[in-house]
Amino acid sequence: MIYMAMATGFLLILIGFYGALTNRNLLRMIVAFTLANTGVNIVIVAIGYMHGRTAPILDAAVTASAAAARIIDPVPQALVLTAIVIGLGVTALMLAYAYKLYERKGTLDIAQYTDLKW
Amino acid sequence: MDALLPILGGLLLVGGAAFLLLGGLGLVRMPDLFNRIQAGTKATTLGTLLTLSGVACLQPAWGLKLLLIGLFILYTNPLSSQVLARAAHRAGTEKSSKTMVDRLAEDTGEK
Amino acid sequence: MKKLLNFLLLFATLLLFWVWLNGSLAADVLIIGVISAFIIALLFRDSLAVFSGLNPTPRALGYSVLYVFFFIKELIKSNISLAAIVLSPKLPINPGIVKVRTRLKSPMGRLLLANSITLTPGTLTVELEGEWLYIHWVTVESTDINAATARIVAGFEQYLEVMYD
Amino acid sequence: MIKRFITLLLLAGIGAIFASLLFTYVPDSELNRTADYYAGHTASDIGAANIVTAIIVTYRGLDTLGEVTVLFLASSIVGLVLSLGQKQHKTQRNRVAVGELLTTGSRFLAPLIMLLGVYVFVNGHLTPGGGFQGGAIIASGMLLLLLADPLRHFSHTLIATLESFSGLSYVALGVLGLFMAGGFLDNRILPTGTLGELISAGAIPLIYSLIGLKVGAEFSSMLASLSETEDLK
Amino acid sequence: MNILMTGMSAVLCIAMLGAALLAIRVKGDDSLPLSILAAGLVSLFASVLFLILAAPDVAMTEAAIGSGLTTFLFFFLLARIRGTAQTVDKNDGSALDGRDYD
Amino acid sequence: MIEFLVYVAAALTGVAFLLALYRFLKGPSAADRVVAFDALTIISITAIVLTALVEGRGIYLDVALVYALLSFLGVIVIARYMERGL
Repeated sequence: MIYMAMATGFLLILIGFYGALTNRNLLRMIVAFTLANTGVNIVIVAIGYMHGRTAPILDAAVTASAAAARIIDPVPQALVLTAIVIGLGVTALMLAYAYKLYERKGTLDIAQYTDLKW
Repeated sequence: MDALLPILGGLLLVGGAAFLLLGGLGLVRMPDLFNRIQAGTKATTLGTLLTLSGVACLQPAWGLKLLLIGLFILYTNPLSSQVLARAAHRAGTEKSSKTMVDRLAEDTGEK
Repeated sequence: MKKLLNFLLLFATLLLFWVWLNGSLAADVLIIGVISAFIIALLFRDSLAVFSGLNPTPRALGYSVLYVFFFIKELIKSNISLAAIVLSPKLPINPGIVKVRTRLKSPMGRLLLANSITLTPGTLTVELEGEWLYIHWVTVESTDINAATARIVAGFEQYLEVMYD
Repeated sequence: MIKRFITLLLLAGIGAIFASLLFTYVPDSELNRTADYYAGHTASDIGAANIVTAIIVTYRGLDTLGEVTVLFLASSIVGLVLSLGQKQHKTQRNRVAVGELLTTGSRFLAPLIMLLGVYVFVNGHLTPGGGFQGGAIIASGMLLLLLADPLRHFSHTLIATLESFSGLSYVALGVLGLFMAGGFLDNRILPTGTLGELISAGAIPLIYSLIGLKVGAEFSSMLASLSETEDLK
Repeated sequence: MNILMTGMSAVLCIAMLGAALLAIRVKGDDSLPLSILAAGLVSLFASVLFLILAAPDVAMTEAAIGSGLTTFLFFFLLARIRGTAQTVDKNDGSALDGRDYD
Repeated sequence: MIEFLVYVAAALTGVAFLLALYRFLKGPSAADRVVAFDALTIISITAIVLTALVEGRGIYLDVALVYALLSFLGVIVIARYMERGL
């Protein structure tokens, strides 16, 4: 299960890169970025998973004394939580810039953005 | 009684999953959008409700929260389907050739 | 006066929702629930609650219970008829959008009517406009307004009419 | 053509690295030292049942402060960039009218969604969820209001006030921890209480509620500024 | 019960890869909203996968933020770019057509 | 016995999931994909509840509640986008 999830995550990163590198539409590139972002998150969470253990939340099912033997690693989860929230901030910024570029140029095709070419 | 409840729960689970399957089948087989919405909404709503009640039979302590999820789905699922149907109709989505009457299109002056 | 009543209804609904979510009646849960429900009810004064517009008579309460049972019956019936349609190889459908009339005035009652119609045999509310409901029907039995109204709306309306005025 | 070739070559290289990572990976069977410390000490030191929350709010509290700052910057830059060069006069926006069903439904559902958000961030130390999720749910409730009435204008002053108030209180609570407990953002300025009760885990519910309000205000302002931007032709 | 979880995650992984490929490969008139929708679906499945990997906190974050708010932001931007100022012709086939934005 | 029934239920849900996914990938119109999206979300709620049942953790149910909310909002956003009301 871990290997499957991890392979999916890696493949998602590759698909995201491929999409970002081959598409010329700005919004499609941003979509591809979010895909790669999801892939990275899946890989990190899969690294934290341990076979036969359960979520790091103490309740009637997992008591505090038995915690160390029953829960999975909570650190990657905290990391990924942060990553997802920041991912939204980055996506929102990219979208705002895409809107401005479209307003200026009237197109989303990056082949038309030739200001820095000479 | 105590032995009967889990069996009932398991049967409800299977029944709910069967209705979900019917919903999926309807989604694939129905000819046009509105019929698909019908299949998608009704079957998945009842299927999920049955699944939730099955789980409630297996784990009675979760009953309250499961009931809340069920009520939420019961309220939101038809609502979103109606809004989608209205939008699709306004956008002029293709209707199946079997459609015999469309009063809404007549009244809004389309076609 | 009416505003105050609406506020209190909303507050009660929110508090009920809170206690239900938490699944406990401990003092700390209640205190935080009262505070947050009060603030949210204050912010959404013109909002609706399930009970707003509900007639406070015993008869309406009885009809609400009957309505729930009627609704569950119709839901199961609708799924069985849908299953029959989906599983038969010939797909016996005869779809169309018909127009029916409703007498209900209260917003909550109209919404519940539309939702109930969507979940009952072969019908889907497409548009609600004034007193007219436009309904997509998988197997159209009648295109006449009155006949279709009697067939689709009447069953729920007799309950909802008593519950909401 | 050559570009496509380079792309594929690059992807093949990255894919090879990923494959080697995947095939040499051996899952742990024991918790590592950090995780073991967190697992053993959270319940007694912090008093939070959700260990992820304990890490985010207390053990790694400073990181979360940074994260909230980044979000704040993102939302203000989005607002700034979108408002640059916008004509101030209100052009009439002929958007399709909202159906009655959606209006009624959203009037009913929006308060419940808000309360669900409050539930998620108040219970952050007991159940899955917390400030960020609760804030996102509150912003979704705002989105529902926006959908039901596209021309509604949220009071940006109210959102900004709420945002700065919760941000300031968050930092103030952190500084309070410096004086009354072990360090910046220490949650033990309040008694830790019994594990599993709603009012427990010291200041964690308070801090997470402030984070939730702040994040909700930030996301709402992002959505509102995107919604109020004029359409391009 | 372990087989159940493994099978469930296998189905989810396949679905995720399918939706991701759709998101970057879809061509045609109404391709942009579709690829956004497909990316939202990938996030949605990822969130169920997180739950199976015993990370409910991450699952909830991904559902509320990754799948919810990101998709909403994309659609808001798309609606701004599409331009509703032109007369809305109800009969123009599909409203999700891409004719006037790229 | 119970375990067997849970397996059967999960298998049926999986088939339903794949059918809805087929509709999503196939189309043909965008609205069809949205309907499939809605159905997939609802089926995911069942998957979450089954996961909670198998793992025996009641706290997972909160995630299902958030899902029920999101399926509704997502469909409404797309519907409003389609009818040019966003």
